[in-house]
Amino acid sequence: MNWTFFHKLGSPKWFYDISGKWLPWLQVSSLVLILVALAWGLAFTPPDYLQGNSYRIIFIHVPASFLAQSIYMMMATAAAVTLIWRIKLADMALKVMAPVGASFCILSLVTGAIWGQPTWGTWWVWDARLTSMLILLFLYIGIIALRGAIHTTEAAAKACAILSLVGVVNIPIIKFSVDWWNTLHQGATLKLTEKPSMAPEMLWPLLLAILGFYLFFTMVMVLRLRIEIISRERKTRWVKELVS
Amino acid sequence: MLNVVQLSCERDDRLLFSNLSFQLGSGEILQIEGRNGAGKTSLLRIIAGFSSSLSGDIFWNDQPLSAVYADFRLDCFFLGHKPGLKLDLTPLENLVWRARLANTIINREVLLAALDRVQLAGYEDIPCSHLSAGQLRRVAFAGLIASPARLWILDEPFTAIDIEGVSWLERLFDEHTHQGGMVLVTSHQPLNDRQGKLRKLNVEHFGEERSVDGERGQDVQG
Amino acid sequence: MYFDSWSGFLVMEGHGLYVWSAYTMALAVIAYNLIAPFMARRRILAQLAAQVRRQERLVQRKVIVNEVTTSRGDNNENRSANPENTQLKHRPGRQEEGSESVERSAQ
Amino acid sequence: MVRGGKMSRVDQPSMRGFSACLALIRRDLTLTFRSPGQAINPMAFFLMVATLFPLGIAPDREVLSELAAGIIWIGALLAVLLSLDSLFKSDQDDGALDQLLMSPHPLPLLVLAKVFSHWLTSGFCLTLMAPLLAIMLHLPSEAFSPLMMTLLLGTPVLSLAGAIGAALTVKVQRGGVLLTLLSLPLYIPVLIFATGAVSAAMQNMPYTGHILWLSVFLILGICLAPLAIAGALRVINE
Repeated sequence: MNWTFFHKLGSPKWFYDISGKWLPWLQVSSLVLILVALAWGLAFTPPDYLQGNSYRIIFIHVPASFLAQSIYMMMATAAAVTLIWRIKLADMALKVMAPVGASFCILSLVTGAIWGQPTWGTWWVWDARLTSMLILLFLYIGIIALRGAIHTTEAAAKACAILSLVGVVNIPIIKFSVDWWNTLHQGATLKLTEKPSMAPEMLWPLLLAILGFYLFFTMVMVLRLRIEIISRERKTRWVKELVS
Repeated sequence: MLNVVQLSCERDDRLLFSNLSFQLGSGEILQIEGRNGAGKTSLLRIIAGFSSSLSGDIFWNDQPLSAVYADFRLDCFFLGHKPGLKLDLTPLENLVWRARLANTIINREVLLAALDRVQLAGYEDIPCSHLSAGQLRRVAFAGLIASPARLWILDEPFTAIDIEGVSWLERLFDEHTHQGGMVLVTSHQPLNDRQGKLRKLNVEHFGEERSVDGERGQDVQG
Repeated sequence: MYFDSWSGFLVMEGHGLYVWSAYTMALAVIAYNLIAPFMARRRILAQLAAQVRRQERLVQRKVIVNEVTTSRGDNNENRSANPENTQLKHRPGRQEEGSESVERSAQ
Repeated sequence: MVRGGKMSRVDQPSMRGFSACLALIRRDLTLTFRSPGQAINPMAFFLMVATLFPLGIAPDREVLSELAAGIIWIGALLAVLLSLDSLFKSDQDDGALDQLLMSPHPLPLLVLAKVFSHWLTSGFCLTLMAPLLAIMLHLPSEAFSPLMMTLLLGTPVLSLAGAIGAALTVKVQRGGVLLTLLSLPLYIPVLIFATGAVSAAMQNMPYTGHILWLSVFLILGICLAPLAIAGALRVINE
């Protein structure tokens, strides 16, 4: 099995050139998809028989929650790659993904709270998923804070990698214990994000929105990764030519 | 026998030194020179096995260090900038826990004899917080004498040591190399070479020769 | 279009406030994720440009210093053993900063 | 002939890892007894937390007995966090951490010894103090035994999980807040199951399930945490 592809993938310069070609496509497709999906969800789908129009928030809340969780999983894989194969690009990805993941985590929390108001009349509901999302936000902030606190790049890279691996081991435990805690204390309230049997005309815009958000995330990550590459490889000749 | 081949280390994207090689046979002293920040301490810490982010390889008794790190550490004594002693404990207690950690069986007499050699005979049961910096260093040297390790890795051992302390330490090096030991030391003072076993290595010679060009930045180790 | 009028679309039978606030929040997050990279890019490019300029200034200052020392060096040959070039050993490759490069580029 | 890295049978000294751990534990315990301030702080903090809540909420019996388990557990959790900051930092400052990393014995084992001695001086003392606070907070009598059991099983997990954060922030100047931030997510499952056990006992329902889950966390912590701590120490001290 030749590993050249894998190692080539690891070199920042190669990634910089390839991503240069992908970027315009990503930008156009993600923004178009998001606009179409949200317009469709907002204006053209009929309201939900139970929750009325407030359910339209689902087209942001669900993609944001999915994204927040899957970004953390991606960070854990990048962390494993950094620790095992010591590929610098993986650490750059880890460093770059954290703020994006945190922003989507906040978006999911806020939209969940806003959605809770018309449905239950209170802004914050200690629902199992919202609480797990809140703890996930703590994990994100922990990684961003640790990255800021350690100044030598190598030590910071490996420390954040270890922290995100410890975090990813902890996520199922947290989810399990929060769900268990939730059922213990509350009766069977309507689970906020449990999708009521989705009528097809609601399901399609949701899937489109999820795809749009994921493409948007890839685009943002490629943008940030290219900048991180320039900053980290500033001593190499190809960056010096690029900059001057 | 320590053998370092083509060692290079990058710290914060700054190339400290590259393809640095040397051998250290038994009975030899190697003094590492270089201006501050040239990477002397980093070199010592890499050889002692603290750092793993390096390219190039280190052999101990012609086996790769990563395979025999336990045997290497049994046979190596590392003294960093700080003496590594707990200030609330007495010198004797400090020497006991350090010996236990280094897996050496040491009884009281051996430790007392070592403390006596460093002129700290009466101080064995006074908390280290009452000792001066020089005396603390001498307690660390007592640990050095009492340890069976053949390879000594000492980082700036002469700081806070007075003149006759320096000559005492040089006599200690000679005695150690005479018994087949090896000494790897960094210091700014030139060591006088009484038995012709002293070699010097200047880290700056292996410093940043050329700006890191494109290909170099591509290799996986980074 | 499900809603019959624009105002109906805005009010959304009373839930408009929540839906629109959620969507503005989404817009804010998307805007943050778009703008932050460009700000970072500008900051880093400015940093790199400054570094390159500092490099050139360093080189120019060395060139000026060399002319002064070589002109002064001709008329007082005997006082040439200043501390820098006592250890005039051969240095592999050029040394970026530090005083050695002064005497090195003077050779 | 490159052997698997072990010296020949004859001259290989017997590796006394266990006595190295004992030496480390003895060293840390004598250090704590020599300067007891280090161990008294968490206990004083624990007592203070238990006195603040009645002042802040209400002194009467029903309210307090309802909240007692939560107050005691959150107090213990914060007290352990308070004492974790100096776990590796004191060794880092006087160079003893280098000796720990230079030891031929496996680092996870030595780190486990250090965390055990930290638990003895912090978590264990809090557990001994807990009945006093339970009385002050009118905890019903049948909830005493689950409280003690959960504290006995839970505080080591707090020390283990917190030590990961302590190892990661050993070189950070004012790392106390960051340490708390890193460790809290790891504390949440322990808090949930511990307070769940006590409240189950107060409604005289069986709480063995909670105790079993806490012991699962303890075993998981003992197996995985030292690896993460050792990895973090090696990485930070490069």
